[in-house]
Amino acid sequence: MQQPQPKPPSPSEDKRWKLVNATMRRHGYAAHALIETLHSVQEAFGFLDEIALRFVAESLDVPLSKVYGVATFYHIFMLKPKGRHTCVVCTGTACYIKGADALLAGIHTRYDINTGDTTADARLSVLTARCVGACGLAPAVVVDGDVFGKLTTDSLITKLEALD
Amino acid sequence: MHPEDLAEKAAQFRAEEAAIKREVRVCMAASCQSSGAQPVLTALTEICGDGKGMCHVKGVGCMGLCSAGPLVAVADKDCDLADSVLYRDVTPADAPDIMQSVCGAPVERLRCSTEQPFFARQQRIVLENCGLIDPDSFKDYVAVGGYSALVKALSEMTSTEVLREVTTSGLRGRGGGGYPTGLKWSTVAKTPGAQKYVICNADEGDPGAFMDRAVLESDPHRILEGMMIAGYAIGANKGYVYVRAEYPLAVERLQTAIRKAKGAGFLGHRVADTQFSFEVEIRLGAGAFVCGEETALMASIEGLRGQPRPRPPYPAEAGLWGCPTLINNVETFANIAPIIRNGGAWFAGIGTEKSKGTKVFALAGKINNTGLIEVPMGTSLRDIIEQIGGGIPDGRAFKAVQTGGPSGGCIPAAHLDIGVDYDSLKTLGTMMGSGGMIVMDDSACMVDVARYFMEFCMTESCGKCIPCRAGTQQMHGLLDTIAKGEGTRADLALLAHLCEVVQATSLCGLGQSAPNPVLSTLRYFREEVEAKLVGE
Amino acid sequence: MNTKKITVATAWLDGCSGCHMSFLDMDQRLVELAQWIDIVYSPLVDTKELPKTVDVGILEGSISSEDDLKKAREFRQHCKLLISLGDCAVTGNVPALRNQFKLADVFNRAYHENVTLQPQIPTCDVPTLRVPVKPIHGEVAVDVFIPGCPPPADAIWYVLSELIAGRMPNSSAVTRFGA
Amino acid sequence: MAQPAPLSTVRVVTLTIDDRDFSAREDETIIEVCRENNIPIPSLCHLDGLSIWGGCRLCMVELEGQTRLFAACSTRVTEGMRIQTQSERLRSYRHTILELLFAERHHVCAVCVSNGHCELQWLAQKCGVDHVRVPYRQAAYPVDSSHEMFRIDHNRCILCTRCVRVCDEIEGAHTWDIMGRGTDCRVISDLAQPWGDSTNCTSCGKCVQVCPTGALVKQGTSVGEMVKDQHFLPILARRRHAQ
Repeated sequence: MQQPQPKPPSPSEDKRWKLVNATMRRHGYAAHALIETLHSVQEAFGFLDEIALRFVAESLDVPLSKVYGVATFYHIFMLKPKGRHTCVVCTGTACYIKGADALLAGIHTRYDINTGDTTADARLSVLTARCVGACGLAPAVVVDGDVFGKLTTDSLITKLEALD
Repeated sequence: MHPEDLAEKAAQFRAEEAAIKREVRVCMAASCQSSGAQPVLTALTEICGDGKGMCHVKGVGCMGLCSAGPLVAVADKDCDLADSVLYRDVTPADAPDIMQSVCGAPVERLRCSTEQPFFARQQRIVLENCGLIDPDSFKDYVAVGGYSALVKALSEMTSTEVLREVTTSGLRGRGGGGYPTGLKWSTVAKTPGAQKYVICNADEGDPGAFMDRAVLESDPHRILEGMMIAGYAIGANKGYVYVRAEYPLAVERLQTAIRKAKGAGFLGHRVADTQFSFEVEIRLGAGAFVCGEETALMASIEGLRGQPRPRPPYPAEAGLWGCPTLINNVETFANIAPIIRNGGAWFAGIGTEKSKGTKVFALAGKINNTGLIEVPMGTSLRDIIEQIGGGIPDGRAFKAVQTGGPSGGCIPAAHLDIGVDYDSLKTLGTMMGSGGMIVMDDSACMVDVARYFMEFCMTESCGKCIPCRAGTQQMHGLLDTIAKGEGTRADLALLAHLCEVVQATSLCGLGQSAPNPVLSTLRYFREEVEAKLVGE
Repeated sequence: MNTKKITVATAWLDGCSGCHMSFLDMDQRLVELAQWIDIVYSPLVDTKELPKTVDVGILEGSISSEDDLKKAREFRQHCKLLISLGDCAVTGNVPALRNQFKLADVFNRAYHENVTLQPQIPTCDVPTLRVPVKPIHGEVAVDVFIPGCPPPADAIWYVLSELIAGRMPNSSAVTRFGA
Repeated sequence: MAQPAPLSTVRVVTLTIDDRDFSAREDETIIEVCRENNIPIPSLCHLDGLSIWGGCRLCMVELEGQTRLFAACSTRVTEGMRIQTQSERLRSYRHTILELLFAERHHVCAVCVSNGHCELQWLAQKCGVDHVRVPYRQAAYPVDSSHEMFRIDHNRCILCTRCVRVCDEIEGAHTWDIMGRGTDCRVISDLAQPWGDSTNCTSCGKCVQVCPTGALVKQGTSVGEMVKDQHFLPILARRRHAQ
């Protein structure tokens, strides 16, 4: 009879690890809880760093390469920290037809960053999403979790400038 | 529990609110929320106060006409949307006038006619509770007859009888493929296995589609009810709802629904005091379109990379963790409760010969009334676009409507009179898909649209099989060359050949259908494509 | 039997001339070949101009510079049938390895880092390099491909004999990429 | 994925392949039956002893009465099945798939240590691929020589995942996996770190031997010198499953 793998200690005193541990415990530290666990790491810390990936791999007894393979397969998982604000431009069909490209171009002109990038002052990250489901409001953008619709390049930039 | 007990319960819930005569319903679905529904709800609630016990303000699910949000409906209790006074583009400043109108004359300047074709031409089965009930309220759901189908199935029907009703209904999978639901259920039911699973596919990934989100946000209990009936029919006691992480509101409401259904004894151990037990867990997607494919979705639930595997074996035989598994999409499950309640024959009386019932569509793009509609199968595209959709804005001409998302194609004006069902769309070279309809006006460049969809498929390809991984990339490159006006006739021929190879040899539906937008563009807009070639 | 000999033109673009060496490796068969073909333009002979019409054109090397492109187009225009000879012509091969780098870096490595005496980038009388390096058929239509690095003399012999006999050769029967 | 367990009562079925009659056990896949009978079916991901992957799509065959094609590696034989393995259509598709592979990364055969011993190169010749019609992608990939015995050249990788499967299923180390998605996919060890730094690689070299191309090779080999030896695989696989 094999002994179950002893669970590793949390990487640091940070209280947020408790949330991660709770998720893993809820799933009985089963390997299939990998995606759920990565979700909870990202929710707690904002992104997945090497420490977190190693901790999750060891806790769930999943090979490192498998954890990395899963983390890079799903676009929601970020391996780099995001800026203080995030702006997700929807590139779904309706938004595309109504000019999502122009919004991205506008952001590029103003901040000199492309999709997936963060400004040098770590103030703003720009991402794209495959349809946020607000097609009725196309083109739509999600700024720090709030959806804004029927935007023009100017109204979007004004909104982004107003962030602290 | 017997149906009478539940009916009594429903009556009791209604009695608790018997004094309330009038309701102010604020649409709190994602689209209206993004237009500022929350402050409207707050303002209305503040003014209403206790409403002297006769009137209350509540947040409800999607009313459909997203382009006019935030929407507020004022109605007698238990009246549906068509009989209410509907207000559009409401702001918190309008709150006093609206509250005034509850017992008086309507506020004309905010009025949105419910007699317009957008509302009048719809037939709501899946969306029957959307915009009427509070999605977070278990009582609301039961008061309108919720869970009566489940109780009826558990107490009065054998699993075979449930299977028979679903088969009789003629319901076909609403996720896009159109596979007969009754047949799918029967196959899983027949497959031996101590452990079986029910999965609800809520990984609505088609860009331009938001039907499933609206149902989850507006009427989450209905999905649970449908899944449980399925579980009873096939002999499963565990279900998963696989939801996109991009739909936080849907996830939240589903979680609330699960918690409340459990609390009321309608989910979990011994559902509604019967021998049947059923657990539901939510699994979050993580931004991978390919996970809408059944086998990829199951891999994702198992915590793996969402890569499809060859079929057979089909999920019905060896699905989640190798167990027989039933996968249906949100809208399919949403149709189950009405079918059990009213009988399969009733459902089979709606729609066309081979496509029964209604279909929910998400109208978007260059069309006046963007939003969510539900119409009987067989309704003509012209009706949907010109009547219900209100036509094309800015006086421009209609050019094409794209259905079926990245797996579908564009339909030109010449075919607008066709009745929409699974088979008619297939003959036009596109497909039903999950129900997204993107309307394009004469300013759209069809090569550009084809390139857009190919770019989508290319970035969403999981990378497992070569034709999809490398083929979509090459097709995208060729479309790009053609769109830039640098393509040759040889490039076009190569593109057509790649379409054929990728379609025939790809491992899963994503790759197999990736060429569809190109093929339909070549079929209906070939001249436009050829005009872009070098030396033409 | 045709009394008129088949005219053949050859050129090497961005290649190492190995394919032409392989051509010469046909040894005594060249004498036999001379009964059927006339080489009217080639680095192997002394003609300076490509005749107006040629039956068969053979190109070695990839298209890496403007001169290569010009020559390839010229061949396509003048030759009834065009053959890509060798991996550089067929796939880009070694010359195309530079596609992985920026042109400036390639120059730097070649004319600065690896040079000890008076490093300088030549600018006079050298053709402009193109990005990316392409196989011949990336720019002009090609009729017959003979892969190999270099293709064996037997393969060249086979292809030419088939063409002389009026048949379309299947080079995969005798050679492959990297052969 | 584990090998399908042998059925308790395995029946024998009769079928035709390219209009010739054969009999086979019903738990066999089409490719197994073809290989036993020396009917050539191209495949770059299938390997006897490893789990079914179904990624290269080169083994697609036609089944009578079916419009769609089936992958021979993942389709079991059934009674009365009529299989065509060499139609004009299949030949054309295989040809194109191979071209897509050659265009995807840098398979410069002339300077490859596996030149002359490469399954991709061999198949290209067999299928008559003497040039590639689609444009080369021109994306640069890294070469990792950090391992003391072996080297991985991602430019020559076709993502068949034989290395991933042999490492997981036979060696049990699961050092390898795939990261990313689509054409950005790449074989990785651990957290996409240098192979030489991997903490769980046992340096057994099985991945090198099963690699069909020159992507995984021994250090110190020169052009054409890397010859792969896969005879160990069916033996190890049998013993693993007997355990």
